[in-house]
Amino acid sequence: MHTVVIGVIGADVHAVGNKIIEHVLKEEGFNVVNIGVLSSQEDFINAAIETDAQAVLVSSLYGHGEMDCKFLKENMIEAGLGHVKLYVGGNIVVGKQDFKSVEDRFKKMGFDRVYPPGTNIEIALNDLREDLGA
Amino acid sequence: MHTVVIGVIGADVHAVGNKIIEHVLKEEGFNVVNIGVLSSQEDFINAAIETDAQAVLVSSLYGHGEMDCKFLKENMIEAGLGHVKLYVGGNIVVGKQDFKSVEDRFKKMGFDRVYPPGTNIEIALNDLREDLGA
Amino acid sequence: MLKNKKLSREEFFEIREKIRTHWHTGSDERLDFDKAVETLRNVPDSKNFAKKLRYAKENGITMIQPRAGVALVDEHIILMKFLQNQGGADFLPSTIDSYTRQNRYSNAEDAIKESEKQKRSLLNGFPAVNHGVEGCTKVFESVKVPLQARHGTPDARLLSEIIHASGWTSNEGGGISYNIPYAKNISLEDTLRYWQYCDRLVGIYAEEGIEINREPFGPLTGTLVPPSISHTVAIIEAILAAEQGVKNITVGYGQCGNITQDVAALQTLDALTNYYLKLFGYEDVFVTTVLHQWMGGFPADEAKSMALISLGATVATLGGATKIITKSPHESQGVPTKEANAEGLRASKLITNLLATQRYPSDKVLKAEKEMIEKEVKTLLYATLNVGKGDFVQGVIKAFEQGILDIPFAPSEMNKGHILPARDKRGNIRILEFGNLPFDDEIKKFHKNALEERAKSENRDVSFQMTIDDVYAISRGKLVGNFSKKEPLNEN
Amino acid sequence: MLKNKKLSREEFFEIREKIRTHWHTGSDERLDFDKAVETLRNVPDSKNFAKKLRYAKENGITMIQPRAGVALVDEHIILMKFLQNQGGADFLPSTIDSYTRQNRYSNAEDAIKESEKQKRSLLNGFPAVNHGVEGCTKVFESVKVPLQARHGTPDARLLSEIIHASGWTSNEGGGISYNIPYAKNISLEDTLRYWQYCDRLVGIYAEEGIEINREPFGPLTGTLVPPSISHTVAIIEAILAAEQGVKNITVGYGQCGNITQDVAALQTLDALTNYYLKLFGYEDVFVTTVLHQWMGGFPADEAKSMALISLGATVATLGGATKIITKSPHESQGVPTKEANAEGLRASKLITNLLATQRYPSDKVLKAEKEMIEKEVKTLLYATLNVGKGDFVQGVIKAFEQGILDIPFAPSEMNKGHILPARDKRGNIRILEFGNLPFDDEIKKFHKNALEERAKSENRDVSFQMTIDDVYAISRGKLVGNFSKKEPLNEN
Ligand code: B12
Ligand code: B12
Repeated sequence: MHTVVIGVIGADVHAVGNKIIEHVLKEEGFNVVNIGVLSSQEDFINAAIETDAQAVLVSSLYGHGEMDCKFLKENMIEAGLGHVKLYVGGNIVVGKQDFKSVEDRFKKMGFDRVYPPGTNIEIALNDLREDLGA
Repeated sequence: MHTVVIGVIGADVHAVGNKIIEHVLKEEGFNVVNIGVLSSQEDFINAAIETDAQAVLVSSLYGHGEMDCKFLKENMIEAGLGHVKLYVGGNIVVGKQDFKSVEDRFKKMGFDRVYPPGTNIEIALNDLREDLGA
Repeated sequence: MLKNKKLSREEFFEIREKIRTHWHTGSDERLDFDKAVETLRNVPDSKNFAKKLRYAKENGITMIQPRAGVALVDEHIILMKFLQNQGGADFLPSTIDSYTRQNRYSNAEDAIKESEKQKRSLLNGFPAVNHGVEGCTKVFESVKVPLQARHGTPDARLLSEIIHASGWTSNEGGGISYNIPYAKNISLEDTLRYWQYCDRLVGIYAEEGIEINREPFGPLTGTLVPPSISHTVAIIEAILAAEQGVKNITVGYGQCGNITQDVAALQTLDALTNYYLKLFGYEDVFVTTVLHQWMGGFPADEAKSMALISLGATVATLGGATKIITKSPHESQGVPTKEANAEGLRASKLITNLLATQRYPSDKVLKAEKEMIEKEVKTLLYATLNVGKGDFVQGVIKAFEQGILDIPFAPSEMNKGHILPARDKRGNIRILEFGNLPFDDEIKKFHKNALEERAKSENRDVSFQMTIDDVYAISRGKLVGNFSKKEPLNEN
Repeated sequence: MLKNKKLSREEFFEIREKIRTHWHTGSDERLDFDKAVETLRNVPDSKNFAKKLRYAKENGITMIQPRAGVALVDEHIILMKFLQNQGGADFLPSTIDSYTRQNRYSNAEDAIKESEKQKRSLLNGFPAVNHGVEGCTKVFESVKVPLQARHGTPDARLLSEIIHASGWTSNEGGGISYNIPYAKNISLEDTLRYWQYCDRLVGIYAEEGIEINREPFGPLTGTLVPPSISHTVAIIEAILAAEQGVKNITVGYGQCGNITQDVAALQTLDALTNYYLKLFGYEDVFVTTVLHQWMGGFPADEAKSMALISLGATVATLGGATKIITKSPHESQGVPTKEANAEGLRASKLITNLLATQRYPSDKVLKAEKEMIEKEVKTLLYATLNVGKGDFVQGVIKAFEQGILDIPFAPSEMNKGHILPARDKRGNIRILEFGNLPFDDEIKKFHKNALEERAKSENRDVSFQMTIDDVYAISRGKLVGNFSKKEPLNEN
C-alpha cells in the first residue's frame, strides 16, 4: 500500500477539497496521511518522514500558494525527501492566470505535477499510479 | 418649423424605434415626415423632395444597413438633395463591431452623422438643432 | 373566400408545382414528394424536432435553442456545431436572412457573393432558399440535434418545402405572427393562405407517418405585448395549423418581466391551447410551449444582458416551458458572435438544470392573473370567431380590420395600432389604451386600476409617456419605466 | 468563566491598551478613543453602513456588495472606486488577506513589499492592520459609499479598532462564524472573548450616539450547510452582539439553490432573529438580512457563473433580503479582476432592479419549509442554552463539544464534524447523518424521507457518495448530484 501525505499549506483553511481527497484516495486503496488545513512546510516534511511516504500532495486554495511553497522542494531535499513525489493543486496563485505559466513557475520550484483549479481528483489518481508504479 | 424625413430602410421591419423617434421629434416641434419601415432609397428621396426636407434620418436596425445605404448620398445628390443633412442610426451593421470603424465607413459613404446602437434620440436632437441652425 | 378549411391534396400539389418555380433551387429533384418523404423517414429520432419535444415535455425538461444564421453554408455549419457543442443547444435553428424573408432571392444572391468576397457575413441570417436542398442537407448532416427554420417570412412556401425536404423537422411562423410584426402592406388573406400551405405540407407529411413540429411565432413585436393578445394569436394559429393536419405544435410567449405574470402566461398558454384545440375538434395535437427570453430592447452592458437571459431561463423553467429561445449578451449590439451566442445558451442551461425539479408556487395573485388571461383570451377568441361568422380565417381578417385584434408597435398597415400597453407597479404588462379591443368593463377596470395605482405611486398621470418609458425601461436596467425618482441614500 | 455578559467600560479600555501594542500601527493617535469618536461623527449618512441598511430595509430595496481587496493602498483604492462606479456597488467591502486573518502581520509586511516589487498583489486581500489608520482612512476618503471589513479573523480586535477609527462603519464576523470555518485549533472560548471585544467596541460607539453595523458571517463553510444550522449560529451571534450593545445587525445566509428553501430561509432568518432578540430582552436592535450568492464550488465556465450569480440575486430579491454579497465569473479560478468583479455586481443590480417590486408567492410548500426551519432552530437554540445552563457563551462552547451544534466540512477541531448534509430530489439541503444534533423523531423522519425519496428516484442508496456528489454538483452544472443518469433524447 502506497503512503501519501495530503494537506493544505499555509494560513489556508479550505477544508472541503482536502476531506474529499482523503476519502477518494482511501477508497482507492492508498494509505492516506491527512495533516489537514493550516499546515506548515515542516508539518508536511515531518509527516512524510514519520510515515515514509512516497508522495506529498499539497493543496493550496486561498491564493498564497506561491509564497507558502517557496523552498519546499529544497527543504524536502535537505530532509532527505528528495525522492518523494511532490504534487500541488487547488487555486494555487492569486487570480485567474494563464495556467501554463503557473505550471512552469511551480515546476521550476521543483514540483513534479501541478494541477489547475477544480481538477478532478481521478486525474491525479492516474498520475499517482503512474509515478509510484502501482 | 424644420422638416425632417424619417424611416427605416431596406427590408427592415423594426418599427418601435421609428414610432418613438416620430413622437419625440414632433413633441420637440419638428415637422416629421415618417415613411415607416420597409422603405427604399427612392421612398426617402421622394419624400424629401416632396416635403422640401432639411434632413433625412435613416434608421437601419436589422444589419443590412451597409448594403441598403450604398450610393444613397450619390442618389440624393443626383436628385438635387446634396444640401440635405443625412443621418443614420440603429444597429446599422451586422454584429457587434468597433463603432469607430463603422462610423468611418458610413462617413465615407456621405453620411453627416452616424449613431451607435441604442442612441438616445435626445442626443440626435441636439445635433439636428446645431446642423439646421435652430 | 379563404376559409379555415383543409386544403385538398390536389389543390396542394397544384400549388406546389408553381411554388417550386419561384427560384431555381425549387427544381431540385430531392423536392419531389416521394424523395422528400424518404429523406424525412430517415431522420433519426434524436434529430426529430417533434419527438424530442415530446420527450422533453413528458419528462418535464426545459430545453434550449438559440437563434443563429450566417450567409454561407460552411460558415453556418461551423456556427451550428459550435452552438451544439460549446453551447449545449438541445435544438438548433437556422435563422433566415431578411432578404429571403421578403422573397428577395436575388438580393440574397448578391449578398452571398459579397460575403464570399469580403469573407464575413453581410446577411443577418442563412439564405436557405438560395442554398437549396443541397446546402440545407449539408447543414442537417453536420449536426446531431433537430433543426428548425426560424424566420419571419410572410410567404415561406418555397422555404418550407426546401427545409423539410432537407430533414429539418420544424418550421416557425404563421399567417398572423409572420405578417403583422414582419410586414407593412401584405394582406392577412395572403399570409393566411401562404401559411395554410406551409401547415398543409406538414399535415401531408403527417399522413405519411412523419411527425414534424410547427411553431407559431409567439412574441409578435416583442414590445410590451399583453399576454392575452399573443396567446389569442398563438391559439388561433394552432387551430389553423391543426385544421391542415399538423399534430405537433409549440405555442410561444415572450418574457414580460414580472415573474408571476410570466408563469401565469406560460401555464395558461399550455392549458388554453389544449383546451381550445379540443373544443374546436382537434383531438390529437401534441402541444408544447416555448418561452422567448426578453424580446424587447436589451441593455448595452453584457453583464446585465447575461442577468436578463438568466432571469428568462428562470421563469421558463419555473413556469414549466418545454423550450426556451435564448438571447446573447450581444443582443443590443448586433447579430452575436458564435461565442456570445453560446454564452447565452450555457447560462440558460445552468438555470434549467438547477431548477429542473422546481416549479413556481401558486398563490392568489398567480391564480387571479391566470383567470384574467383566460377571460381576456376567451373574449378575444370569441369576438374573432364572431366577426368571422364562425370561421377563424375570416375572423382574423375582420378582427384586425376592426381592431378587435390589435398588436402594439406593429409595422403592418393591416393592424390598427390603437392599443397602448404600459406596466403596472409590479411590472405586469397592462393596457392603457384599448382601441377597439372587445373587453368588458370588468377587464378594462382591472387594467385601469393597475395603471392608476402605478401613476399614483410615481406621482404622475397615466399617459403615453409611460408606454415610452416602459419601452426603454429594461434596456436602461429597470422593469417599470420611471426615471425621475431620486433616492437619497441610494445613488449607486 | 466567560459568560454572555456585557464588558464593562473599564475592562474594555484595559484590554484596548494591550491590543494597541499588537502591531506598531496600533499606536497611531487617531486610535485614541476621542479622536476615533470624532472621526466617526464626521461620517456622512450616505457613508454610514448602518443608516444605509436602515434606508434599504425601510424602502424594501435589495442592495449589493462585492468582496474585494488587494495588498497595496493605492491599488485597493482603484479597485474600490471601480466597483463603486463601474459595478454600482451600494456598499463596499475590504476583504482582508489571510495572513492578517491569522494575525501574521510580519508575513503580511513581507508580502506587501513583495507586491510592491512585483507590481501585482501577492496577497488575497487588503492587510488593513499593516496599513493602519493612515491607509484605511485614505481608502475611506476615496469612496462615496459605506465601507466594511470582511475577513474571517478569529482575533480581529486590533483590526476592528483600526477600521472603525478610519470611518468604516461595519465589521463582519463573530466568535463562532469566524472560528469554526476559519481556524483549526483556536478554542471557542478565545474567539467568543475576542468577538465580545469587537462587539463591545461597536456598543461603546453606540453609547456615543454612533451607529455601526455588525454582520455575523452567515454561510459558515459555504458547503451544504442546512439553513437551520447557520440560522442558529447567526441568531446566537446576534444575541451576543446585542448583549455588548450593538444596535444594528445584519444576519446572513448562503444561497442553497432551491428557491423555495432559500426564500423560506431568508424570511425565517429575519423573523427569528427579531423574535429571539426580543425574547431575550434586546428590544431596540435593527435587523437586516444578507444573502450570499452561492458559496460553494463554482462552475469553471464564466457564462454559467453569471447565471448562478443572477439566480442568487433573484432569490435574494424575491426573498426580501436587504443586501446581497455578490460573486464574480472568476470565482472558480481565483480572486477576480476588478472587471470580473464588477460584472457580478452589474448582473446582480439588474436583477434587484427588475424584481424590486416582486416577492415570492407563499404556498403550502413554502410554509412547511419555514415551519421546519423554525422548529429546528428552536430545538438547536434551546439545547444550546440548556447545556450552557442559561448562558449562550457557555452553551456554544459545550454545544460544539457535544455536537449539539455541528457544521459540515469545517476545518476546526472544536467542531465534531459528524453531520452530513445531502440534497433531496428538489435540491433542498437535508441532513443525512445527524451526529448529535438534538432533533426529535419528527424532524429526523422528515429529512430521512426526503433523502429516501431522492435515493429511490436515482435508484441508489442514501450514502456519503450523495454528499460528495452534491459538493461537486453545482460546479458541474447541476443542483442535485446525480451523474449516472443517461437521457436518451437529451445528450446535450
Ligand atoms: C424588438 C426587436 C425585434 C422585433 C421587431 C418588432 C417590430 N416590427 O418592430 C422582431 C421580433 C419582429 C424582430 C425581428 C427581427 N430582428 Co430584431 N430586434 C428587436 C430588438 C430586441 C429591439 C429593437 C427595439 O425595438 N428597440 C427599442 C427601440 C426604442 O430602440 P431602437 O430600435 O434601437 O431605436 C432607438 C435608437 O437606436 C435610435 N435610433 C434608431 N434609428 C435611428 C436613426 C437615427 C438617425 C438616430 C439619430 C437614432 C436612431 O433611436 C431609437 C429610439 O430611441 C433588437 C435588439 C435590441 N436593441 O435589444 C433586435 C435586433 C435589432 N433585431 C435583429 C434582427 C437580426 C432581427 C431579424 C432579422 C431576425 C431575428 N434575429 O429574429 C428580424 C428582422 C426582420 C426584418 N425584416 O427586419 C438584430 C439586428 C442585428 C444586427 N444589426 O447585427 C438585433 C440587433 C438583435 C440581435 N442582436 O441580433 N426584432
Ligand atoms: C467554500 C469556499 C470557502 C469557504 C471554505 C470553508 C472551509 N473552511 O473549507 C470559506 C467561505 C470559509 C472561504 C474562505 C476564504 N476563501 Co474561499 N472559496 C471557497 C470556494 C467557493 C469553494 C472551495 C471548495 O470547497 N470547493 C469544493 C472542493 C471539492 O474543491 P476544491 O477545493 O477546488 O478541491 C478539489 C480540487 O481543486 C482538487 N485539488 C485540491 N487540492 C489539490 C491538490 C492536488 C495535489 C491535486 C491533484 C488536486 C487538488 O481536488 C479537490 C477535490 O476534488 C472557492 C471558489 C471555488 N472553487 O468555487 C473559494 C476560494 C478558494 N476562496 C478564496 C479566498 C480568497 C478565500 C478567503 C481568503 C477570503 C474570501 N474571499 O472570503 C477566505 C480564506 C480564508 C483562509 N484563511 O483560507 C479564493 C482563492 C483565490 C485565489 N486563489 O486567487 C477562491 C478561489 C474564491 C475566489 N475566486 O476568490 N472560502
